[in-house]
Amino acid sequence: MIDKRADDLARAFEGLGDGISVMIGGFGDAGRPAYLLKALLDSGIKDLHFISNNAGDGDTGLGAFYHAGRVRKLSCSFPRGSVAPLMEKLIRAGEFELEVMPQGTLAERIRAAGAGIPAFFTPTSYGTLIAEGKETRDFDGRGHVLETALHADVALIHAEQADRFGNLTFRHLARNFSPLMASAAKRTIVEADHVVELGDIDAHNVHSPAIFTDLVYQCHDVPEDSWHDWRASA
Amino acid sequence: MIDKRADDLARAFEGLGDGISVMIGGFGDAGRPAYLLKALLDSGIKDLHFISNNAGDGDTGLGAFYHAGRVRKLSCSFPRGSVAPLMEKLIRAGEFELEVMPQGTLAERIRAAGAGIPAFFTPTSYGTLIAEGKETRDFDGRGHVLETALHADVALIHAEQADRFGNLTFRHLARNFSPLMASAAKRTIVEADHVVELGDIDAHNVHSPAIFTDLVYQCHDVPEDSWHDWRASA
Amino acid sequence: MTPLSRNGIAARVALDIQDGWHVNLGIGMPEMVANYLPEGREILLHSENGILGMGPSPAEEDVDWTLINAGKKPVTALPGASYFDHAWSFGIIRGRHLELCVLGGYQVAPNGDLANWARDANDPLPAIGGAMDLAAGAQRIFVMMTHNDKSGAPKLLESCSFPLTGAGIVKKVYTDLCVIDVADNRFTVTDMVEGLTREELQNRTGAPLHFADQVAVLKDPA
Amino acid sequence: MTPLSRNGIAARVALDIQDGWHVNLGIGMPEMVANYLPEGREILLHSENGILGMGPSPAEEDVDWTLINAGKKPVTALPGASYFDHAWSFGIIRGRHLELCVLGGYQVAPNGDLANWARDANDPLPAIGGAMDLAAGAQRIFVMMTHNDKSGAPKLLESCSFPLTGAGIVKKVYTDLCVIDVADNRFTVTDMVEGLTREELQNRTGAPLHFADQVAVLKDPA
Repeated sequence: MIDKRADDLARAFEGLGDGISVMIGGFGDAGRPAYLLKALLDSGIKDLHFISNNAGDGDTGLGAFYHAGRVRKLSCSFPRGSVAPLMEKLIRAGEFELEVMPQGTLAERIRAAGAGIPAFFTPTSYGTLIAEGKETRDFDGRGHVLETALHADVALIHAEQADRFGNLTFRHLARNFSPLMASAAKRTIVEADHVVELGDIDAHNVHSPAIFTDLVYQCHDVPEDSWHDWRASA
Repeated sequence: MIDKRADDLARAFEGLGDGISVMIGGFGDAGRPAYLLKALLDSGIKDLHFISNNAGDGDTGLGAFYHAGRVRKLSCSFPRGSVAPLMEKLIRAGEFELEVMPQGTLAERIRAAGAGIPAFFTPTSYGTLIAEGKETRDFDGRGHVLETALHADVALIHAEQADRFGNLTFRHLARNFSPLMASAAKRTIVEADHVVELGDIDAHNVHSPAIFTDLVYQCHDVPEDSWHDWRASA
Repeated sequence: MTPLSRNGIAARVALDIQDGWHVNLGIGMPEMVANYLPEGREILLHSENGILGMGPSPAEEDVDWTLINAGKKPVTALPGASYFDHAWSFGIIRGRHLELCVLGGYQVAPNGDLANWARDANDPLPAIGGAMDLAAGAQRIFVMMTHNDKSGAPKLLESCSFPLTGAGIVKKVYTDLCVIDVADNRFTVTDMVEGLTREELQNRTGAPLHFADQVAVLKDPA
Repeated sequence: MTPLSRNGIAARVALDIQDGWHVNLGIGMPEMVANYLPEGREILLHSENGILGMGPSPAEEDVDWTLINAGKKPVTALPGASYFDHAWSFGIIRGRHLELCVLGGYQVAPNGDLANWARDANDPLPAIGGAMDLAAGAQRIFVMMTHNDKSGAPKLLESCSFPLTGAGIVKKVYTDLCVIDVADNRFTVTDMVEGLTREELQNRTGAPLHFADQVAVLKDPA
């Protein structure tokens, strides 16, 4: 029997240690897996390599990890938000590495990892600073840059619905990077607003098919205050 | 106002002439755009380059075009079916060119065309006859083959539902290549079982977004006999 | 001489958006263009976070934080909208399906180069977002910006000194002072605000200006 | 000595499919494996034309020609099935998400090479379909075929003479006579039908056979 539903958050990161790469679904707050991020924070795992479009804000969610000194590297497209000054300080101290790339390149590199494509050419960033040192090639007279697949050890995903096989739907624009990340990580952990019965999600309208999902948790709100536990443990 | 709905089939191929490349959605009969294929046959356009997973069967649908001597080239993954002997005869007579590639490579080349990716590496076909003469490269110790985007002048698509913007849904596995082809052709022509009102298709469950669609026709059955008109015109 | 307000620039850009176009409005000032889309034209707005057919801001009680634009502001979905993942969304961008993208700009050069993501090649926190994909992928790039920066320095220059977003991609520039066609390696002014002389405009610009045979009066169309 | 029927081979293959696996069954004989999936195991069948969670053939009155398998035969969708386009479907294949693919075979060699798409490099109508993607992408490839071709010639050979589908990818071979592990550049027999001697089996095979310490009796499990 295939039953990916789980209760015990300890299972989520079982067998994983410091230094893992973690993809985090979401664009801004839409599709941000706050419940699982809190579980990751509580797990104590450090030296994390985050792969996330946005850097995070404040000292909750993603932001808490910078404050707690738990992130070694961030791969993203848009390192803005209120964590920026702290990130800058960490970079200058040599304690943090930032890899910034165009958003479409980030998405396509993740999609490529899930789809078994090790590398592709894209016109994006050709002729810019971002392309420096990269292999380039002309197609139809236009310059293109070679980019490689971006894999991860773990993906944390927030879904609207999930069934026991791990089929997912997303609300409005909470979809964004999530199906791509689900396909690109060795272990895909899902929090869902609604854990539903098999067949409740119409086969036509599954947004991320079961095969990419490893674990499904019922999502719960994370009290604002609880993010600050890192202060005690830091 | 955006209204892609059309009645007059003459509009479908307006301004297009002999030698065009035509992507044809469908896998077997699932998602095969019979109504538009008949319109293409009636248009008299010849020297066609078909891009279709399957070669076709019998002397209706795709098959009619071989009998009528209207296809110059077929790019596909699976040239079997009852048209095979005729295709073989045409190939030996030098009147027909066949390009066969792995099904996933066909799909990914079409997807790449729609997504602005001019070329990508795939592990599929490495070390086989199909890879001969192609650029190869190792990634993580595995051989890969460079494949390029496959564009077309026209895509013919069968949808279950279409609205006036051109948003599409597909029934069961009639989806297959269709959204990819819709994105990869200069002109995407759709036949739909149901032409519906704007908003009837939930934004969450659009299978092919409006931006790829150019024309929407209400689909009608094609009488079996009518395929044989080519005999008169040939 | 009265420069256009930001709303005025937005309204002027909107006039040049044709019926039936699929358009991405960049983060910041370009977002305002959505408020001025001309009556009678049906224009589908795309946002890189996965929507085609984006509508105006919702009433406060209807805000849903899973329905936001690329600038993370709440929006709505029009009838006929569609949602898709980031692979499709950037496939739409990179695959040249959008007729237009309107971007903000730090610097534009007559060869069509645009700089809009970093003011310093050594910026420790360079924020690219979707701009480079839009620059490389949209069929046309319109840039919307103030003619001069806060210190009065020109943003239209012989060549960009800031890191490029894209090379040779800008088709038109809309500022608070004028509208400029970018083609054939030169800036050609097509619209100017009233009470501004060509010499004054040239003085506030860091590259030679050419002028169309007919230069229209640029005023707030709203 | 009674060779296994095709159904018998299918049933034997099915025994080796683990609970929870996502499996693609190739066109032809492998499709029959679906009829023998062991009770108590939940196995999700994938078909390259865009489904995960494929069910058995429908009753005749329920046939829907938009719901077919890769062999174009009518199928059903189980509760919990999902449909997707060909880019996702082959992403699942090429991205190594399937635990298993069962393919038919023309020839298999001890190095794991498989030929199953053309009997002649100059075949004017070579039919590849999804086989090369499956060969390159699935985590494991099991091959299911008769031990000898219609003329009695062996299909297990020192090296494949037909054009390859994939190089070094076969993990197990199931024939009407035996089950073979393919590893370390050799064939190791793990199961044999009753009444067949090792010498007879070797005589019907075009490459040296090794034998497991315990060779199980191969019989129709159905």
